[in-house]
Amino acid sequence: MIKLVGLVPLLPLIGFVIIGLFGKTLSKGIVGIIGCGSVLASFAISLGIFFELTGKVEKSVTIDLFSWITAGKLSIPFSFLIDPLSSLFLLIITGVGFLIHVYSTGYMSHDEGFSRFFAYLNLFIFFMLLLVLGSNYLIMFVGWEGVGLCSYLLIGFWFKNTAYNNAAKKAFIMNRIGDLGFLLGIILIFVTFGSIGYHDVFAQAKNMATGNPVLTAITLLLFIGAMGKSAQLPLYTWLPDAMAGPTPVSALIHAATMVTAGIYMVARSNILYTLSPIAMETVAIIGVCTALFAATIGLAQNDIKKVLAYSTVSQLGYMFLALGVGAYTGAVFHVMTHAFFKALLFLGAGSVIHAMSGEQDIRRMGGLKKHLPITHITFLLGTLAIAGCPPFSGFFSKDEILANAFENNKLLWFLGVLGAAMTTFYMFRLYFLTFNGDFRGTKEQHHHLHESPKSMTIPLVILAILAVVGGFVGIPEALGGKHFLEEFLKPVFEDSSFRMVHSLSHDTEYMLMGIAVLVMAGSLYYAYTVYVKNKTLPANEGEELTPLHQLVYKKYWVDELYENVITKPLNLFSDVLHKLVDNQIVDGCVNGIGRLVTWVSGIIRYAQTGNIGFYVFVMVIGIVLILCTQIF
Amino acid sequence: MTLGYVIYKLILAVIVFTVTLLIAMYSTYAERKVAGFLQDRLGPNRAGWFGILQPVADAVKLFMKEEMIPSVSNKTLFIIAPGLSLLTACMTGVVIPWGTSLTIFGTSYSLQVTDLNIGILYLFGVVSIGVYGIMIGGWASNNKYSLLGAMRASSQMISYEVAMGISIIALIMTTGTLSVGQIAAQQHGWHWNILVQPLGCLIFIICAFAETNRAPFDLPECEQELVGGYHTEYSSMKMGFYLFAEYINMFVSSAVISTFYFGGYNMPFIGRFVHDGNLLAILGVVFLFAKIFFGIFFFMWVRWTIPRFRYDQLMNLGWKTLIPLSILNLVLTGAWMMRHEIISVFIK
Amino acid sequence: MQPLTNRSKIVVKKEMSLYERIYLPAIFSGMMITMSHFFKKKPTIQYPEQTRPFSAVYRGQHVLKRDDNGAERCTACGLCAVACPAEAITMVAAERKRGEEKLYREEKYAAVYEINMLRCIFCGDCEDACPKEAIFLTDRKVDSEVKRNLFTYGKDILVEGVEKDKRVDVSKRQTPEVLEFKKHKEFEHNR
Amino acid sequence: MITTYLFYFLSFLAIMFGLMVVLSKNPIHSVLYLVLCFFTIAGHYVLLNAQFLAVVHVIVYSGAIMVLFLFVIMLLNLNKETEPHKSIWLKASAAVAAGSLLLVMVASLKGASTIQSVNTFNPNIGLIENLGTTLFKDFLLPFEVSSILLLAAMVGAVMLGKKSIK
Amino acid sequence: MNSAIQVIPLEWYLLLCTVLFTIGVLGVLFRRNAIIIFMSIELMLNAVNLLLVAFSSFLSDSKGQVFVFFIMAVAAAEVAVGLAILMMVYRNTKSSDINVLNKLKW
Repeated sequence: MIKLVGLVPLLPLIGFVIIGLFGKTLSKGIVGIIGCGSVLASFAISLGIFFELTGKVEKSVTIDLFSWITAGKLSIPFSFLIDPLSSLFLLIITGVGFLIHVYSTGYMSHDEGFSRFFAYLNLFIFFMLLLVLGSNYLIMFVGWEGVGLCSYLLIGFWFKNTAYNNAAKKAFIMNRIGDLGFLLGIILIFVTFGSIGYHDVFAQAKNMATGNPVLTAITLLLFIGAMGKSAQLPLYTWLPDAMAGPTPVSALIHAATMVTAGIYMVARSNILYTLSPIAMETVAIIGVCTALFAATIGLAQNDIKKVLAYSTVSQLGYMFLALGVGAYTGAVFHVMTHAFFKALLFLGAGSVIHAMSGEQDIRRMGGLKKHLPITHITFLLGTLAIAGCPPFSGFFSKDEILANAFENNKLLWFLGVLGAAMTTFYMFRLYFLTFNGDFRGTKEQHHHLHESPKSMTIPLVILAILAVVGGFVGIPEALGGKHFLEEFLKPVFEDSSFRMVHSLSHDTEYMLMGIAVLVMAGSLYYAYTVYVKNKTLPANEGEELTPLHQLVYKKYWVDELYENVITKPLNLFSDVLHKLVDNQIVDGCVNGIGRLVTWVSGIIRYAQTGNIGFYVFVMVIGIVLILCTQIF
Repeated sequence: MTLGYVIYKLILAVIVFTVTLLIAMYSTYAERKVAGFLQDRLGPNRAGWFGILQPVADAVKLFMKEEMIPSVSNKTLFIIAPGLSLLTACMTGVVIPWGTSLTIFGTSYSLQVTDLNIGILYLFGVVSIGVYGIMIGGWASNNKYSLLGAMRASSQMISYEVAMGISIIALIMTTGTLSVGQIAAQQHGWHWNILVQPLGCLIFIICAFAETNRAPFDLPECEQELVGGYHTEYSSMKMGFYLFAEYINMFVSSAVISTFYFGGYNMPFIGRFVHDGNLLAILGVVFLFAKIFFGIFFFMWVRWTIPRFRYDQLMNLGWKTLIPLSILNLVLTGAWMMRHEIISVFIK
Repeated sequence: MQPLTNRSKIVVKKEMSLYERIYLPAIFSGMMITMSHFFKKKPTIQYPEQTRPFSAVYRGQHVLKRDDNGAERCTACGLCAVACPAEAITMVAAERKRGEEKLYREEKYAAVYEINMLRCIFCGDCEDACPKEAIFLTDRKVDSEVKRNLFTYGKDILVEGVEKDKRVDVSKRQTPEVLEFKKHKEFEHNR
Repeated sequence: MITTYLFYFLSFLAIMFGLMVVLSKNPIHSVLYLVLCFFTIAGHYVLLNAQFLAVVHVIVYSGAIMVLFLFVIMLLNLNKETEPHKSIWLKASAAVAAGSLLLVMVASLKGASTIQSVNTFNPNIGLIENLGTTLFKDFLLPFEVSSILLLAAMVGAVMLGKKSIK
Repeated sequence: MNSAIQVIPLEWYLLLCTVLFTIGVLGVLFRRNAIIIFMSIELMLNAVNLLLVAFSSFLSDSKGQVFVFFIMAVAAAEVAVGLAILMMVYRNTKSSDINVLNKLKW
């Protein structure tokens, strides 16, 4: 199966080419079949690769497809690296991707851009697979940029709406800032190690001293890239705006796969990070700050997708926290469980929006329990999972992260728990406001309420099952489980393992779990009191808010800050450059030369008669003369 | 180069020429017969047994007709043109392998007048200069209908030559030779090229129709709009030359199509029953002619079934359909030949 | 407009499907149609050797009948000329002389009786108009000629011979029903 | 022997037809003479054992390029009457210029050293296998570049030939 | 039948090609009809082609013939564009006389 790895990204690419070229002439059914089928086939192959890899002793296989770039010293093969980490990501991407494809056939069925949507989705899957499969940083970068492009295309999918286009542009430009860091990091890696293949780089890095400043620089630059892609503070503002895209896109790209590329990258470069403690600390601090910061914003949002978006930012912060404290397995574990329950939540939200004919404001919902039973159950399961309720998947992964954080730094742990409490609160706030109570929308909406079609509910159910049981691959030893995932991923993080000493006693772990569950339960109860018992509703637009609430509701005015501090001075500066330097100095030189030539040629042009015969005649005479000089 | 060799080649050439003319002659008869049958009529059946002498009667009629040369025409070119047409039509027969070789008194005599190693290119070259006869004739008549017909003929032939050439290139890629004799020899048994190149064969046949100016591509001479097109002003035997050239072209086209795509003189399974070389060669000639006759019949069958194209449709078909298709065929052929290399890139 | 038959098909200009745009299947089915005609029995009749049976009411060259005694029936009343829509019939009447009773049945007869066969449309109105049962259309064909004036048939061609074997049989056109019908003078037609 | 005579014959025809191209009044005749001239040159190619090139020459020049010329001349309906004439003085000066060019070139030939390598005669270099190998091995890049040239020419011709350019 | 290079000295080919080339030049100078001038240029190209083939045969080097190949490609491209230009010129000036095309001055 591993031999067929070339097909994994190729199939979605073929799907993209077919749908992209002939999409308009094909029927929606065929487009859906091609779109889903190519991803399903990739999933099947990925599954085969996964099982073949588990059975193998050698856990890292490099497949050379062809020689790609050869210039001077630089020789970059186009090759794929199959190891536990990439095979796990393959499964997540193709598996969740397939479910979301199926979901999209239902969700987008009435959209005129149906085939375009599927072409983009397939292209996205292709680039994402390239990102995780590449055996060097350049292929990863190609995939990285490719998914950025697809993200841009899909956020601005309904391009007739200017606001959506602006959101797409924002996402694109913010990502570019991060990508610049990433690119510089790659260049620095090449300069330092003379290669950008993972194998060479890590082998050389292993022998470097801890705290090497070059490594710190590299890791920090790479982390800037990760900040952009994975929406960390301060480059997170694009992700909430990215919710402008269709909901499956939010689920696939902006929750389950693309935003975890940063985690993947850091996890992939774990050796480099392990060897630079400063970078590790930066990652951890930024991670926990993002987790808290986004969670506070999430408390006050009223748009169902915005809440989930901030929740995603927050959860990504958790993952970075995990990376920062050296719990790479925990981060990957959380990536996996998060992919399940966040995709589930987004798709559930999509189902709700579908039922509400496009309404996204939770103040207009409520009482949907009766009308959308399947969505309701699955959404509840997803909420429990993200809240960290045992034994749902989120509990295990979050617990592992928190345990590692506790081990590393008590303050980080405390902030993490605080974030978890807020997560529970806002998620249940969302759940209660949406599904409990009375319906608050208009009459037409009420009349229109219906459960979504099979193609949408089946993925929901599958994802719900995964969200429930997904955590069992990583039951910690304290609970008598065997951490399968850790075993599986061990070869990847082998070299960094000296940082990951498990010194926590089982008692401490029990205590931590207990605290987490207690906090979760308390938060849940508080949310229940506020939104179910007291039936409090979020304030409507224009109502007076408390200053703190206002601060959170307005997302700390970060967007406005960026606008005033960065964008406006930059515009001013460019204006000055344009008016002074470009118009006066550069144009002056160019125009001066032009005027000089005009003046000279004005004199010379009288030699031209315009009679072609004359020219030919002169030419022949010239040839004769030249030949004469040759002979004599 | 012995004298005997020269005589043998001369005899062969003369036989080919005679047979070509004979078949062209009887093609006129066959055309009328086929047209009649397809239209629930009987066709000519008065001159001789089943009208078998009809071509002779036609020839006599054409010879007896009054010869007219328009006073405003360019007389030299007017007279040369039909001859040129007939000449180019007859020139193609020399590279077609009519059979394997006969062994008489221990000497082997090939049934191909000459096996050029660039036979296909020779065919192509002769076909490409075939347009001069029509163009010169149309221009020399100094008649607007003739000129229009000539222009149509030339642009049509140039357009369809491209698709024809590209489809032939795909054939050359699979056969790996430019020699017509070798192509015919390669197709022994069931190895007919149509099985390898079905799309190329289709394109070639369509282009052959266009190159011979046969319906549904007979725009250069369509009777309704152009009153006969390039031969409006021609009468008597000069007119006959043009008609003859058309039928010879049809015969040669059928022969070429049979040789290129339908196995030429080969017939599957015949090697099991017949072992005598000479008999086999003669049978080969018979088979080839059977195929050719079917080809000629097919030409007629199409003519009396399918209505004529409009001129823009003709150009659209040539440039927008056949040329892309033939390029696709070329690419597919190349991809098929390189399939192992391509697959090995993705599957290690 | 109401369709005359339900076989008519309304032409719809719609986008052709891919299958239709390939054309080859359509061409192939067309070729099959012509091929099926190739093997059909040909309806051709080899004319001079074979002839088609005429219908009973075929209207060919006219004949001027004589009665059983061999006298011409025509009295040159001119009704046929009046009835003729193509104005193909002309005649000159003459009085029967004594001694000519054998030749002409009544006192008046046509001295000249000419039908221009190029004008005649073989409608048969003349035989309907004739009160004397003198003119009939027969199943004989009008021969081709090379000069126009030869198509003006005079009495020499039109009148049947006296001899038994030269008589033209018109019993098919002079059926008892027709005779019976003609007796009824109250009909406008027969007046 | 026969080759020598053929060479003389073909050379004579080539020069004669070439002159007729220049001298004939009617453009159509010019085109037809040029076609004949090209046939004689194809004959020369055959004499030089370049059969493949000879056939390609016939296909490309006689079969395509000259047909295009003929086509254009017919389309523009150019004939003897519309033919522009040059003044006799200009013609004379043209003849003198061309004559002097011939003179100078022949004079330069006189000084050139002659090639004596008949003994390395290889009748196979004109074969298609040989040419193909050279073309696709040594001249692969120029070959590909020429395809771009042809594409550019095609696009250019289509653009120029359009009825109206807006 | 011998090949030409065994019996004909190369000088004859040089001479023949020179003469053909000069005829082409003469045509360009002599005529005012743009199409005839164009044809004269084709004649010059063919003179060079013939010379290249002659050299190729005499030196037993197939590169010369490959060059002829390229010249043919260039000639085809040139004719396509050139004739299109001539058509445009004719359409605009109703003449194929090159002396009409004297707008390209000052």
